[in-house]
Amino acid sequence: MWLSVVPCGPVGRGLKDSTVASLRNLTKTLLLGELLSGLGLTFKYMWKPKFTVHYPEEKTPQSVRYRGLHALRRYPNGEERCIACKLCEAVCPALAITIESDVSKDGTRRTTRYDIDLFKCIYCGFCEEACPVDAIVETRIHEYHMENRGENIMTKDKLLAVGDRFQAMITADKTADAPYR
Amino acid sequence: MATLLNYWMQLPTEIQSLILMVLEIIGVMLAVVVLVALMTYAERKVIGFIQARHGPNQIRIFGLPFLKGVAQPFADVIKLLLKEVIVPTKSDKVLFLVAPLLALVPALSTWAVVPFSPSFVLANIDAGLLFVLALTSLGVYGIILAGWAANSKYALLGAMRSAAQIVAYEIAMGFALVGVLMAAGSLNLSAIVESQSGGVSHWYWLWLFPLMVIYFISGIAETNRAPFDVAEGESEIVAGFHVEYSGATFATLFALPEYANMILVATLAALMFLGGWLSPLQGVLPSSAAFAQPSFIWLALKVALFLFCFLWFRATFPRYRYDQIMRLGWKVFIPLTIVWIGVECGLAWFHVGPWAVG
Amino acid sequence: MIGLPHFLVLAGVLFSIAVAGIFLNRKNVIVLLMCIELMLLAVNFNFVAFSRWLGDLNGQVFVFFILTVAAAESAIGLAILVVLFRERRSINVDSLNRMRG
Amino acid sequence: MEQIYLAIPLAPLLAALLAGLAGKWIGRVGAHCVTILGVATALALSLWVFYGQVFEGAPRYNATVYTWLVSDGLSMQIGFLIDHLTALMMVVVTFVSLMVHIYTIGYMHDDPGYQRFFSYISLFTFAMLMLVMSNNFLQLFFGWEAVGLVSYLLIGFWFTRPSAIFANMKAFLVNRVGDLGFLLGIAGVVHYTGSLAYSDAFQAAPEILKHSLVLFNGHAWNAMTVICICLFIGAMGKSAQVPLHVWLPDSMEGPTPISALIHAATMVTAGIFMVARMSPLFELSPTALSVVLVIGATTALFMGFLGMVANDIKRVVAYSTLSQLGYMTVALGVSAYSAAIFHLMTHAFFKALLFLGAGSVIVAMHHEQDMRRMGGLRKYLPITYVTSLLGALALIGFPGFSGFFSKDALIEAVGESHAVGACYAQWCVTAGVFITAFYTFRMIFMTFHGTERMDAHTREHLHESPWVVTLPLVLLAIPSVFIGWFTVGPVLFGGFFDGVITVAPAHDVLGHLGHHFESPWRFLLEAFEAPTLYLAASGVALAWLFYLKRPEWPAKITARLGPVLSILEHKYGFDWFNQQVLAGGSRLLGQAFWRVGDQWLIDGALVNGSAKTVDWLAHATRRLQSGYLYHYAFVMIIGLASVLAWFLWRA
Amino acid sequence: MLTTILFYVFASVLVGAALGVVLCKNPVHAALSLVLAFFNSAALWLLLQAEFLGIVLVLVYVGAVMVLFLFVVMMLDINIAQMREGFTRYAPLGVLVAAIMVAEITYVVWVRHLGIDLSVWAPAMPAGFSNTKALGAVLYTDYLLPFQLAAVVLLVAIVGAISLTMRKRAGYKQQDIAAQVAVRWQDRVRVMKVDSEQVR
Repeated sequence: MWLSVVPCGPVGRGLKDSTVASLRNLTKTLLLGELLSGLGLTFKYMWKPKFTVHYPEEKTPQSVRYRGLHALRRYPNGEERCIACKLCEAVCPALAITIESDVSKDGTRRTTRYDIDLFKCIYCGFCEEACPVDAIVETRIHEYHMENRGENIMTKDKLLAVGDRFQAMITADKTADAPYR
Repeated sequence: MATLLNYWMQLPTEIQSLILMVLEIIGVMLAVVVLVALMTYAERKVIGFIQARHGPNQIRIFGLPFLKGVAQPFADVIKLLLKEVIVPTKSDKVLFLVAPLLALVPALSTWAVVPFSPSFVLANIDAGLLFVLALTSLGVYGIILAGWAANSKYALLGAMRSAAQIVAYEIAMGFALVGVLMAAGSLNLSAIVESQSGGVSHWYWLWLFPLMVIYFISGIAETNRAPFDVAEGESEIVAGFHVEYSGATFATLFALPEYANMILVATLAALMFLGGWLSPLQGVLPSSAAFAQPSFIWLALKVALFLFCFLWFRATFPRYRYDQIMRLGWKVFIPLTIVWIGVECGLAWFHVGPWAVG
Repeated sequence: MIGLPHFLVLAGVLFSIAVAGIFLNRKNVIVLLMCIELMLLAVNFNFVAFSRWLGDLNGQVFVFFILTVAAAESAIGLAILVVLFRERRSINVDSLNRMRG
Repeated sequence: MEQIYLAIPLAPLLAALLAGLAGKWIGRVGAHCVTILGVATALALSLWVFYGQVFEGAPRYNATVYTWLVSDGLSMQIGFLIDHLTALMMVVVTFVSLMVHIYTIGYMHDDPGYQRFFSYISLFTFAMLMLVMSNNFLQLFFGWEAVGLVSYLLIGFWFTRPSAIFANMKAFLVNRVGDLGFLLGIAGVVHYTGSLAYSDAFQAAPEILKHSLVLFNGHAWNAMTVICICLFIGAMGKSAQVPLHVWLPDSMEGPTPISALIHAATMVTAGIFMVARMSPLFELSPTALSVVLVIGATTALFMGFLGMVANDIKRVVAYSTLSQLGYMTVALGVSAYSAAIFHLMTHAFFKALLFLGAGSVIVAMHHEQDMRRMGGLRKYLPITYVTSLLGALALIGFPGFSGFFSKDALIEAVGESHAVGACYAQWCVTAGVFITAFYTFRMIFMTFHGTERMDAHTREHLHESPWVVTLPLVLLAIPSVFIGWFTVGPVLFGGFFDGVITVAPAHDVLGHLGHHFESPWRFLLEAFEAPTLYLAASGVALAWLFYLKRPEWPAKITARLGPVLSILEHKYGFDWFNQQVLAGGSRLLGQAFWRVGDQWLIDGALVNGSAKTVDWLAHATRRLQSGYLYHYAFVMIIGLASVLAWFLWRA
Repeated sequence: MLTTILFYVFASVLVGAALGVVLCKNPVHAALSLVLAFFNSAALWLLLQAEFLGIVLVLVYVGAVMVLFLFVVMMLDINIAQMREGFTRYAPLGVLVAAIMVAEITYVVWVRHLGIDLSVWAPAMPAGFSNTKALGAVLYTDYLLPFQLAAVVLLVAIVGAISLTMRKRAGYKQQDIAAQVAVRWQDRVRVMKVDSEQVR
């Protein structure tokens, strides 16, 4: 409450000290000093440059290590990198990854199912770290959305599609990051 | 066009004046409503600026590339009007629907006595100030009924808070206006403005500065604006008296009256303490100069100043606790106004200052 | 043409409605208080009407005082009512017979 | 002189106050010393005053000492009127009082209320002196009432005895009856003369005569007669005349000294004194005088009869007192005021002597008062016997004794009178002589002669009373025997009361007698020619015969005369009448008033009735007071509508 | 003409509102009806050129007293059904009394005339007549003492109402704002110099 008759300071202090302090306090209160300084501050900030980033138009820079939407990579020959070792499934702290595997037509071990539940995923990046073949990665993509129930499950096809689509970006990012790993 | 004019001329003069009056009223009301819309925009904008943001800046009028965001309030209005009005099951349905209107009507009808310029006022009645006071005191019904009719604890508590706050600050407000009344010697708002003519130093803000401050702060409290917006109090009572309202009822209950009242308070403050439509350059420039003439523009500028203060305060100060609000109203403002009226009496007695009394 | 009798009869009707209201709402103190207010309003009506017709402002002065006193009365009445409700958890007039002789 | 006159009543008053209020402080000796001193002072001063009045011819003194208040022109004062009558009365009163005081030392020796008693008798002396010395009716009335009060206190001195309480109540109540008449008389005097002073009243007496009062069924009475009879009713109360005599025998419940003082020598004489003092009024009303005469004669004879059958020694003396008072009243009735006063004086001495003698006997007999248990006390109480015998002789009018002169003169005066009822009175008083002689000597013989009928224990302790008892007996015996010789001439026939007592010439029986009076000797010798002496002698003889010679005869006679004796033993039924008819009637009336007036009307109707009415109203109102707010509102509204309707209806 | 119409409009609403006060089951509705009645009365008083009183009626009654009523009505948990007991039982009596009063008043007004010419509209006020000013002139001269007494009455009512309803609740904490404002950091904070610990 800004307007109050200010009593003297606590007992035990010197008279002069407390009196002067009280008077100063009183004037400050009566002249609404603190309120006015507060107003002044806000008024000042009104003319300060805005910090706002016009997001859709402007975007803040991203790190190459940004962990966004998941993707499954392929070798340059088009072969899936994932060997269904299930290390990522094991390491996932949110239990977001579900893998089923089988022997493929060519006799190699391949996944028949690779699902990531985006609602569970906490984007920690452990899967990426765990993967011996750099199959599962997290891209810098973060502007995605779902419109229907079930769309939150990233199936193997969807993941591979993401990997295919942003192959260039992923390769560049990993290359850029490689020296620091 | 000519036939229309001809037809108009054939009407009896009473009907003519009646139609004109209705048109004037509709005009003023429309202006107020539009102003309210703009006010919401301004609020968001100013607060945004103070918070180093931009505020609404996307919706354009008909997609025109300039004035981005100006159409935002209109978009909001359209959105609100189109939304479903939900009436709670156990509520008093009639009152629930009538309450927003009860809040709106006094907020708009008060404008009848507000003079916008020396020549334009809807009803230049003698007891204008009393009329204003009477009608502002009616605004509480909308809130209190809204709170009660919703049959919700939060709404009722919010309504009670709001009503008590309004009733409390009305007294301080009335006392502040008594000071003005004493200074001007009239209850007529035009006369009050006229009595301030003669330059900035003749306006009452100088001599009645404490009263102006109190009036304005009371006005903020009256309109349940921050920092006196405990009636809404999201953190405790969700949203106060309008928690159950939605859509059009929300718009009419909450947005319209509140902002209309804000504008009204600002207008009255401008009329009573800042000389209304009088020019601040009246004594400085020769009286024939264009800038020294009384004009609606001056009034608009002054109102804008006060309105800006509303927003500014909202952006600056944190919310009061309820008991502190009551304490401020009853124990600080009312005694202060009485003291200042006493001071004014003393000054008037010794003929110091521009007083009509004494 | 509206004359004095119109106002007087209106006031009389108002008064009578209030009287009937006291009979009808005998249990509800709040409504009783409201009926009393209504009665006072009717009386004030007469004062104002007569004041107007006789060109004598004293009638209006009386109304002024009646308003004052009635406001005070309802304030006190409601205060009592609140206290009463706190005590009894009811405003039923039937439970207010402690003054019974 | 005024200081002396003032000192005479104030000395006993002071003594009484000292003894009464500071009794514990000054002790027994102090109490009797101070009171005796006070009374002795009064006696000495009285004697001096008497001397001055009688022998030096001092002028009659009549002055106001103090004005109490003046109300509407009526001045109420205290003043003294000193003349021969007053002086004589003062001497008699103070002398007898002094004797009684001295006697009391011995008589009340072991009584716990010693100081109180002295205080009372001293106070009584004061009251009596105020009565006799007053010069106005107010002071007279004060003295009158004070005497009554003290007698009340003294009769009830032994207030633990129910009989004493009964007796003092009786005395008080009977005196109230008389006092009412007295007060009415005074009121009448004040009404007609406008003054309380004797002098004014006596001067205005002829004026009173002109007025008449309509009383009792339209019969017009002369105002003077009414006043006089009213005053005489007062005298009847105080002087115990029939029918207001009943208190006196009962008052013997008091200690014997006060019987002597009050009921023999002084208080009962107040009535006689008062009538004598009022002689200017009474002389104007022959009717009143006749009433006095008849009443006095009746008292004189019929109270004597009662003395014949009484067995209580004090009662015998008391009845003789009544009888003698009757004699005095008869004298008043025949306007022989001097004779009345003369007899009053002699009677005061010998009756006090007899009472004190009786008291001495009672003390000796250990407060045994029944003569049937006495007898032969002569040899145990020689002084008492001799003095009592002298008193008895004086009482029966033995020639040469004081009583002889006064009574004989009185009887002769009655004989001379021509007043209405004088014949009856003469018969009564003449017969009374025989009766008096009989019962007096019956008492003497039964007490001092004959067989000793007391029990052995009492007999062993029989001895003569101490000197303080015997001294007053001796001192009283002297005037009892001799005073008649010296005073009969001057007092009765020597114009002693000229200017004091007014006697109308027509009534002046004493003046008539005075013509024949030459000397006391002559008077004495003449007595032997009159029948009275022989009647007295025969009475003595009869007493001797019945109670010494043939003690068995009275019983036989008693058996024969059953009904007569019954009447006498019941004292003519006065007590019965008073108790049953008057008191009973009063009680009935009172009961009626109590039941109807008090209980029904006042308590029931007015007090409780009003309360009940309020209660009823409150109950009725309570129903209105339901406590329900709306009921009140309803009532208000309906009332409003009704009032409005009423206004409309009326206007 | 306009006056007549206005009169009848306002009067009928007024009577309806009054009936609403009396007949409404819910006290809140009754109170609102009363507000309406007051409002219409104020309008009718304006019609009678008693502007000041009309506005004061709204200001005082509608703005304050009735809010108070509503407050109380809303805050108290009123058993409406219980309150309505005996309504029909007393209805005939109430109607009877009301009818009698109406009859009496009408009789007085229409038949007895009160010595006023009833057929005409009230005398016109002089031009420039300010009801407020005139009332003020009377109020502050002739009725100064009653006016002040009325003020005292109001004050007493305020004090009375507060003292009636005020109650001390156990455990109710209040802050002393003056003390809070008066607090300085020096009073609360002690700056201490603490030597740094030496490692042995």
